[in-house]
Amino acid sequence: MYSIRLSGIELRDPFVIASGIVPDVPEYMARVCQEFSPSAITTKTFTLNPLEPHKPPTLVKISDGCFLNAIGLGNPGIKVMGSMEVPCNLFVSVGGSSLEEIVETAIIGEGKASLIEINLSSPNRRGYGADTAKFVREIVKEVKGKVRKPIFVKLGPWDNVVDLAGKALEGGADGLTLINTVKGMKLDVDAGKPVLSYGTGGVSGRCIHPLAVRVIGEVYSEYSAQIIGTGGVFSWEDAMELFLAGATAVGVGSAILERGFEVLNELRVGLTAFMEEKGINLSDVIGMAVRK
Amino acid sequence: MYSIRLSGIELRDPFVIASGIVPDVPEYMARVCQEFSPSAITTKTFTLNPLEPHKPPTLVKISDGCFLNAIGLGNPGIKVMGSMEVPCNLFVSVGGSSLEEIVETAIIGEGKASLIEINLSSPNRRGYGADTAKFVREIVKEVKGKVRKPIFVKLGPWDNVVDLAGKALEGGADGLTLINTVKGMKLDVDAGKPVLSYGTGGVSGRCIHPLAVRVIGEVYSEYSAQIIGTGGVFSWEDAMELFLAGATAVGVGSAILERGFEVLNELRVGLTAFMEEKGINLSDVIGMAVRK
Amino acid sequence: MIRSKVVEYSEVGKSHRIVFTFQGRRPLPGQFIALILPGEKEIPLGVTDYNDSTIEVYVDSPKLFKRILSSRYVVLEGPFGKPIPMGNTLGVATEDLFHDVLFPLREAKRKGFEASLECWGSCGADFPHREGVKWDVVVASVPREMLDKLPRSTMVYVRWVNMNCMAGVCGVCQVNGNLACVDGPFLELRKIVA
Amino acid sequence: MIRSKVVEYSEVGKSHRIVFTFQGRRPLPGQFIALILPGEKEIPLGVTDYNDSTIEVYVDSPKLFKRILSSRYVVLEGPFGKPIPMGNTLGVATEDLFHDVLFPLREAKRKGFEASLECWGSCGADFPHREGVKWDVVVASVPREMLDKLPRSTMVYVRWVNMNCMAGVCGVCQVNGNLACVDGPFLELRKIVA
Repeated sequence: MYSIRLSGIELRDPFVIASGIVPDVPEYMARVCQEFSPSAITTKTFTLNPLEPHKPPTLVKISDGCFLNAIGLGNPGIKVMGSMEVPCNLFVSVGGSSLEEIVETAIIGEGKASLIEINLSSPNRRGYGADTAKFVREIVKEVKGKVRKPIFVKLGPWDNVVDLAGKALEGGADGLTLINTVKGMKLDVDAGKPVLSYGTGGVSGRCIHPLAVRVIGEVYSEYSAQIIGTGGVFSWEDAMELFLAGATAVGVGSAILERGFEVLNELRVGLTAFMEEKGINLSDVIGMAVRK
Repeated sequence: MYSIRLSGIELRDPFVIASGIVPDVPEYMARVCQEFSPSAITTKTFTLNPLEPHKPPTLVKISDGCFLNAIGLGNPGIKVMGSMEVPCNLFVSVGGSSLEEIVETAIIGEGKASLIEINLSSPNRRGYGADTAKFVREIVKEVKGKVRKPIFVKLGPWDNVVDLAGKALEGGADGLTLINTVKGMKLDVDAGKPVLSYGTGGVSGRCIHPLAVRVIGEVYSEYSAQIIGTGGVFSWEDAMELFLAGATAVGVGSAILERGFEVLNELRVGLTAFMEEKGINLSDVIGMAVRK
Repeated sequence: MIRSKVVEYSEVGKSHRIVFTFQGRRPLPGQFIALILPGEKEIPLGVTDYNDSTIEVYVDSPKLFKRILSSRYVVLEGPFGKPIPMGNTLGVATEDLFHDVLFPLREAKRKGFEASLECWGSCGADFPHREGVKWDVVVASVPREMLDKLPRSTMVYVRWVNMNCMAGVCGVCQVNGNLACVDGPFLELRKIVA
Repeated sequence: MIRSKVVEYSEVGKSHRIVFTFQGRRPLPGQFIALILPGEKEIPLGVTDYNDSTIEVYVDSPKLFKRILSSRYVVLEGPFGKPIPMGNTLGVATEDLFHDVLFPLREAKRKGFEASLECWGSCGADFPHREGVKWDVVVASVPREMLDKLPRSTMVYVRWVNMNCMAGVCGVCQVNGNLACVDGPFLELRKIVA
């Protein structure tokens, strides 16, 4: 009833783990797969070569259900994926500071991936993420030419996101992941300086949920594209809002930080109960609230 | 110790009431002045002619300390100000759908104003607010040519806000009010449609505070302009973050909706205690966290 | 937004009494809540009682009552408005509106004060009380045209203004410069007829 | 971010015991918190007790202790990590590390279980207990090179990994595929030496 097809990939339920949550420790990822059966794990974003994370503090909770992080895409480089055996769908998140790097990373990442998610929207490292989004059409086109797995592009809640989503789709993207974190800052009033060592960070969680609903709604109503909706999903109701706005699948991130992977099951149970009571399928509701 | 000068206006404390909170009912405004002594009330945004607010629901609480509203600049027209006798500083917020309308509204509004705040950033009415921001330099220049009171421009947390702030200052603005609400949407999962009649709305309150800190910090570090900081100030610590980021005064909005005008006094008491303990003046901390 | 479910309901005269779950701030006597019909409207509802995360209201419209019963949940907002002071409390109401004064009377009793309902007609509740009590608070809900029959110090439930935009930011709930949705819904009679 | 103030402090051996206010989720035995030095670093601190919104920790570094005492408040995060199971609990620790096992032992006692501290050296606390108890849980904090002296089922406080990026998202707290900052800081010995 609530299994979905995301760009040809069968997912037993619509809840995937968003990027940046499960660290790239293969045994740990495997255990998450076995214990919590996520329909997919989106990996942390890999770059071609190892990238040091920013210095701590890199992650703080700023209010109920809201986090601020600036890990800065720190990762051991995509090549570690070669030896990674993880018994569930992997959505491999890739990034880089140039078109060439992203393409090469995607090619290597494809091996273990069910889907490639190109992260063009991290606000937390200059030259990467958000700074590369303006080349989205070219990047997607190049990656599509070299990689056969479905390509999703993760964009931020920017003023031109509908525009960029259109360019991603023109370039051949199979879908979009919306939204990345919102650039914010937390200051310590005693020290008189930022709490995170990087200064600014990305706000995630409850604080950005209404923004995610709006952005997904705008993009879906324009293109009816396949969307992995991410942004502050803590309850099945939050997820349902993203489905109604146009998401086909939903990524869960901050809720896992706050409550653990068990939240996945709460979401499944809640969503199932609602759909059974209403007598509907998930496909009936996708985009329903914004369809023109 | 914490009285401030905002563009030549003496304010006994740095906490002003943000726009959109106190309705344009003169007797009520007068009572708020007498009972709570705000250093200034920013009026709801006036346009030249009356504007019907959107149909209800126009305002809902979406999570702890966060609201979503789409009043849509509904107001009885600036002319009602003529008979308004309010015994405290009024920051008169003006808007419109054209340069001419805004100028004319500002001219009429000047009579009772200590300061004119041009609202170019409401996300809640097409053709007004955010849609007029691209003409910010011209608008400010025209208004400055006709009005002698200080002119502040209220901008939203957009990707080009530093740019637009620069244009406002080039046009002659005396300062900036940052930030307006963030465009979001809340859906009802049972009805499958938006909760607000307008569909989308502006998110205010706690949810947008880290965004306000970041935007104020970016604008201040670029121009060292005078800034009225608004966005999710519920406690003196929240306010202090805005001061550290560069705000000279702080607007309080959602906190009043949630806790009443009494919150103004809590803010004053908390801030005073902190500054006394630290042995500092407010002017020592403004922009401290972002000064280059 | 508070998602609430119906816990209990009954017919009382021409009105319907509904008890909802209420995971919100505890309302105090004199306050009201709003029922949100998504994308359609908001409807102010006086609170007639509160007990352990359930809230009691009266719904006069049969159509609205039916709609509430057929919904999986309703969306409530609030509480809004200003609590009335506690003390020996006299309620005055016509028979269709007596529910507006129930919460102040009930809470007064629970707090050990005297309470009485002076009903203009036949109301669905009564409160035993000592004779010769001095009333600290008089609350009333009567049609607007009957206001002249009330003592000047009465706190009157202002039913005839538009309570939309509950927190008062639109100013539509104004009555002689008072905001019925912020300072009310019970406003002193002298403020209303001033 | 939890802004906390020092409520009480004392010297215990070479370490310092500090009690902070703690307006956060109640920590359970086996969990830890992080002290955030804004823009500088984060420092994991085992929780040694919790009582009515105050949290007790031990700070070994004299420099850090001094800095904490001279601050208006400190910023704490957490609790993080996985609570250990409750039952009759034996703690094993060297004298400098005994505080790592205090909370499990104290909470076991409070819940009516037996608890005992086997101290390798001279520790700053002791727990009276019946003879011949069957221990359900053995928790230990000892230097890494002494691990081979512990039974395989012992849950060991993993002190030698980088606990930064507390929620585990960076993966730096990894020990043989286990995340000490998520599944720990007490990890079963067999997982550590595997």
